[in-house]
Amino acid sequence: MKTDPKGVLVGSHYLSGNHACAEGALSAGCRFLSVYPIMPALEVSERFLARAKEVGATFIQMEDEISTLAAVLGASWTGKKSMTVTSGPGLSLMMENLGLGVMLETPCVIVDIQSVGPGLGLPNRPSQGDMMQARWGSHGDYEIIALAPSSPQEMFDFTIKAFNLSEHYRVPVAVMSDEYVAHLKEKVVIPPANKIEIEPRRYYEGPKDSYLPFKRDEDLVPRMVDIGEGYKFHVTGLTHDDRGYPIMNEECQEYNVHPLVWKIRNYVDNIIEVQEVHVEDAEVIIISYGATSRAALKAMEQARNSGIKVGSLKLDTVWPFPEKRVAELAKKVKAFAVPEMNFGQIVLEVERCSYGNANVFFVHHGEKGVENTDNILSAVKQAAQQNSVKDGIIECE
Amino acid sequence: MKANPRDVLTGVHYIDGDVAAGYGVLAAGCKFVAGYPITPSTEAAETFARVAPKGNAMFIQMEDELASISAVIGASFAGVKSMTITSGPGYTLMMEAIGFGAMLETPFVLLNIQRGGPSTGVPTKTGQADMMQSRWGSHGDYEIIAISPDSPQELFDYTIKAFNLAEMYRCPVMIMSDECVGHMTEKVVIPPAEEIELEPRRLYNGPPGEYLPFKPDGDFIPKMVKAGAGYNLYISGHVHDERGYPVTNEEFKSVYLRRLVDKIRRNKDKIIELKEENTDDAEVIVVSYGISSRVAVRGIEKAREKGIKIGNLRLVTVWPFPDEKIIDLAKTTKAFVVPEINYGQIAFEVERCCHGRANVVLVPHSGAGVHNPDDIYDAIVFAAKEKKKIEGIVEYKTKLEKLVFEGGFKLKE
Amino acid sequence: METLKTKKMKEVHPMEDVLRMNRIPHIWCPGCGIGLAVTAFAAALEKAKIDLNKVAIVSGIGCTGRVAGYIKLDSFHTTHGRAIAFATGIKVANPDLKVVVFSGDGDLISIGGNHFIHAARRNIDMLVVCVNNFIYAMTGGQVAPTTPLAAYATTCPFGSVEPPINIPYLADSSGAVYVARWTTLHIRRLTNSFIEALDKKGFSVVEVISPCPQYYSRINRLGDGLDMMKFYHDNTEIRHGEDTKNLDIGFQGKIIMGKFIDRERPSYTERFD
Amino acid sequence: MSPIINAFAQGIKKSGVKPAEVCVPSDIPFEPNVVKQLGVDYFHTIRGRAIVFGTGLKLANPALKVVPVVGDLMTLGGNHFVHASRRNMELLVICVNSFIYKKIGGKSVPSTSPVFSLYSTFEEPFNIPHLGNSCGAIYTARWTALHTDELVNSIAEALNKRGLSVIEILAPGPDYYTGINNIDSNLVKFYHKNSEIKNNEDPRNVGIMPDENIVVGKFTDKERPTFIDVYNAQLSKVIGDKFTPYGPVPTSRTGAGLGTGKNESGGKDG
Repeated sequence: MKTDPKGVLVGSHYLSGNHACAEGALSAGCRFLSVYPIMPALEVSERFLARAKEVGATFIQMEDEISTLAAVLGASWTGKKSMTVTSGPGLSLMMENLGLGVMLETPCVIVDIQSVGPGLGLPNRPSQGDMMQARWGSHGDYEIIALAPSSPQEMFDFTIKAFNLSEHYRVPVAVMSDEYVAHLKEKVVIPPANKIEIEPRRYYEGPKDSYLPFKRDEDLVPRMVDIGEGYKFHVTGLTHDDRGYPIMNEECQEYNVHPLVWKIRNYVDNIIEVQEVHVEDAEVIIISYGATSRAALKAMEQARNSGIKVGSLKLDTVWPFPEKRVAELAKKVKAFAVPEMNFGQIVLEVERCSYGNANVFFVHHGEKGVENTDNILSAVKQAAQQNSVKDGIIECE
Repeated sequence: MKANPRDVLTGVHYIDGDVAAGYGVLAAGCKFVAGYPITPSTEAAETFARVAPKGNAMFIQMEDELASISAVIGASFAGVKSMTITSGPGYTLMMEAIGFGAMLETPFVLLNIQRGGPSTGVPTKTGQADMMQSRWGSHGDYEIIAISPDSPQELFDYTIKAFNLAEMYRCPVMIMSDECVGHMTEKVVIPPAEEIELEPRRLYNGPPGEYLPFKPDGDFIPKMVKAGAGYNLYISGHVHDERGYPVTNEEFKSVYLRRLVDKIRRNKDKIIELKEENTDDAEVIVVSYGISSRVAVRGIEKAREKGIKIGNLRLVTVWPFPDEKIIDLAKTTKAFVVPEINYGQIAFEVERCCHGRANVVLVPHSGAGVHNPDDIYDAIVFAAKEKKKIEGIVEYKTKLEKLVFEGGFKLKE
Repeated sequence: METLKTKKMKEVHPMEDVLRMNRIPHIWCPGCGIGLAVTAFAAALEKAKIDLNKVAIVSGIGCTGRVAGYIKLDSFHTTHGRAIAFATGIKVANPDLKVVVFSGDGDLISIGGNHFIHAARRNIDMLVVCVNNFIYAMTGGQVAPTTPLAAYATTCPFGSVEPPINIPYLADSSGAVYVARWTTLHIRRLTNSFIEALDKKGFSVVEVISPCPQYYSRINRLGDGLDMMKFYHDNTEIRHGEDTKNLDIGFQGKIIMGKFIDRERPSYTERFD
Repeated sequence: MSPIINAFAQGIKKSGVKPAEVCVPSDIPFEPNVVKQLGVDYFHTIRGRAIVFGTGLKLANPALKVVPVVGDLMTLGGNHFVHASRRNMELLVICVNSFIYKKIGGKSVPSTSPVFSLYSTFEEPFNIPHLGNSCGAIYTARWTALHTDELVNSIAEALNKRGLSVIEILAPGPDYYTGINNIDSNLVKFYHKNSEIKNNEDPRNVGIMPDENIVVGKFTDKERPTFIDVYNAQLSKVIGDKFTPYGPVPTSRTGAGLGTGKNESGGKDG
């Protein structure tokens, strides 16, 4: 399905990541934004609000982040594509309703502009400290999808992609950006509406009496209807059966929750997208995502110029984690270097998936500027010289 | 420091885990508990509310979990040991403040009686699916300590230990119990007060002018003072320097933040407590925690009867994760069997530390119940027989899964 | 004389159109008042001239939180305290819908208190039904922000030490346009209040005082559901238009009921346009 | 120094309270040197939780004077305000209100380009004294940041009240986290000019309306037992002599104790 041209600001623009994100949302057909103001995600809502009237979108500023996501879930059930934007502290508050979104299998998009945490941290500095939180932050077992854009153009593209994935798999999708990309201004090309493919909502089309809100299709995703169409359905955050009625026993828990995990885990190949450069002959591969990939690619070039065979694996999709690809590459290379703007999160996943076949070097990135390549370069050099595989992650100072 | 006899209900009791935890809180010298009702943890709060006046302690039921945990952090800075009690959804609401507590290096304890999730899930039945959340649930980078007791007696003992760890390392300590242990009634022996060792707060005694609230001692941990004692404290949830003043300089950011993770990572050996049995020459090792470790015993015994060399590693401390221990064991054993009441959380950690040397078999469970010990036994047998190395976690298909998803099953209400 | 012929009749529940009969029996204890509140609400839905396809009902967690599951509308059982926030999303995203929030005192006023006061301030067009049974019943009888002073509950084993909140006063001071209070004994008046409030544009609050024989009454030795009904009969007084600051409820004290507020304010969606 | 901080410092001095006993949990960043000058203990908490952080401080050590200074009282922390007022927790809540009103006294406010006006334009703000009063606060007042003397008096007076006091300070600024440090001087002058003092006015009439002047003044000043008072009274009634009262015994027990009709009804009448 092609998108509604009303929200598409066709052309070539010079936009910040945040503004590109708002444009991406509008282009994807998002018509409901609920926010609570927080640095450094403000500009997304400003842009969205400025364009809301002409596009016919709705905007609300709620009293806190708990209610913003609750409102987004409510709005999504009315048939509107819905989104919220926040940063670390807000994401922490959203975790409860993220769980509800997973349980009600409600399509929605959460954009997290990561800044330094924990606590109040540093609201105006970039970080990648919420990556594990996006996957594990709510109680109970579930799977979600998380994308990590590395440029304003990707902020635009990935926001659209996030909406598509969330409609297809009926799961909240997180766009894990960071303060650097959010405030970075670059050229963003917005294609015409007929070039933007969007995933329509998976509506139920059968007799009203036989609608079961959690009856799963072949691919384990149930179908939706809108509020107000006369289906009179019931949904609950409690463990439920196909009718959406709560049943409190372990059989139902298995029946309800296991497919929530399967509907993502069984389709990882369709979901995951990575960008690979020079991996064929690489001795060392830099695995990166988000803003860090910008430095990673530069470091790769520099290393290649000095004769080290370095490749790059950029994770567009961070969750679900590309386990298979990393495991395959681990057998071919000496080492992975993982630069992150945190004290080691995704690097743990890389360690897990390399099965002792390659060394894993962790690079604490970003202190000397996000686009600075010194740390990565020295890690890569160290990695290329290391011939035996060591236990555990090797942290580069 | 010994416990105050006034706070210790010495004797032999026949009580459930929640009540034992409530008694443990009092015995640990905790003077402030803020909570909010949530099944299945409420009994612990109720117990403490009943005994609090005895220890001249305060229990307050706040308006929500966000309030409870913030009040607990506040109380800790006022100089008393404090804790909160909750379960899944409440725990999730506390996430922002847990990161804040870690940032401020606040000693406090959090008891999470886990239940079936996600979202509202199954409030009255058990689960172990908040384990990764306890480590990663708040934004930003931090480290916490998590303990997983498996009996009412341990809920009493480890509640006291949790307070000791919190005071020693100045960080949030989570007691990650579950509904089964919380509602299990067993004999609990409470020793006399003089046998209960408590860690006093690390107080600064020098002159106010020289006090730096975040200047670490040799072991990475700074000393505290009580609020209102004339130290003119400046405590900020922002990234801060030794004085507590906000830092905006990128260079210093990691210097001050790194200590938050390093103080736990570098003291790992002192923190971690494991219970090991026959792991030296085992071909298969069961790695478990909390209620699952008790269920596993049956499967382990059965396997042993069948002549399988089976080891048992029980994680009393789940976080920080005993990386080195698993790395060592992976070198000598064929496989790990990890039973947990979720679809794989700690199993990922075990897989990570195996470095491809041993297979990892996950015995999952949906929650709302515990494993069938036969599943664990079957998984052990499978792991013992399997000769090749398998990449990735082998998810064992449990009897429950087969029942629900294979052939004409109808849900009963 | 003609003999009476037995006619074969199909048993039909009179409220089958608005209740999910396949979920009955409900979970509430004998003597609980929530069922009565639901009956009154179901009657109001049938009597009010509204398109039932266009009504959504949202509940939070707790005994009253289960109401959404029994009413045959588009119904949502959400997280604890977030019913109003969820409903705000529905209403703002699709203003054509009528949204009802049906939940308990702990859910709406304690953990959800912030959403309550803010939705009232914004005057989001919705009907909030707050069933007040003075206690957290689902979790086994803990003190609620409505528990009268000195009444017992499990987390205040020595009697409640917190003055209770006056829900109509809070709603009034936050900007609600319609505020009423009834007990579950006053079904006819309650039903009429529901009909009126469903018709009202803006944030409307109907507080329903309900007995909880299993916890509140048992812990405080107040007898069973019927005893509480007798108590309501003897100790209530209707005072329409009473100043909301006079509506505190003491332990086994007099309950003043009626419609207290009925005013006009522009609603959020009107302001937004 | 910001006029609010200045008034706070003078208020503490005037009240006779030792600054060292004052704890200020706040979601507004204070400059370190400001805290030094004030001589108080300062806690920069997460957004909206200053009041509950303060509740913890107060209950753990009832001897402290706890003054939560909140910037976003009416958003994230609204519920905590409601319930702290209900409990009559002994706190002085200073609410720095940086809401930008569109119109005051029938006149449009001078144009500003603050970040948050964007959102505020179509929402109606809270009447904070009324909300506080309705939930049981024992002292409510509102001043603009330029009502210096009145503000100092209010702070001094409220610091010696036993119970929840709230002082709303109108301090329009670019956003509500830095509002206290960064007041828009044109705007605050406009607010000050278009305000009138009406002490003891019924709080329900002091909502800030587009066509009326801003009403400032002290609106509520009553007595009601605090949370700890009621706790001690109730528990000694039930437990008897074995009960050790919690916290230091207050020197002047005004209205503490149970059994009067007023207490049972929450004693909320202004």
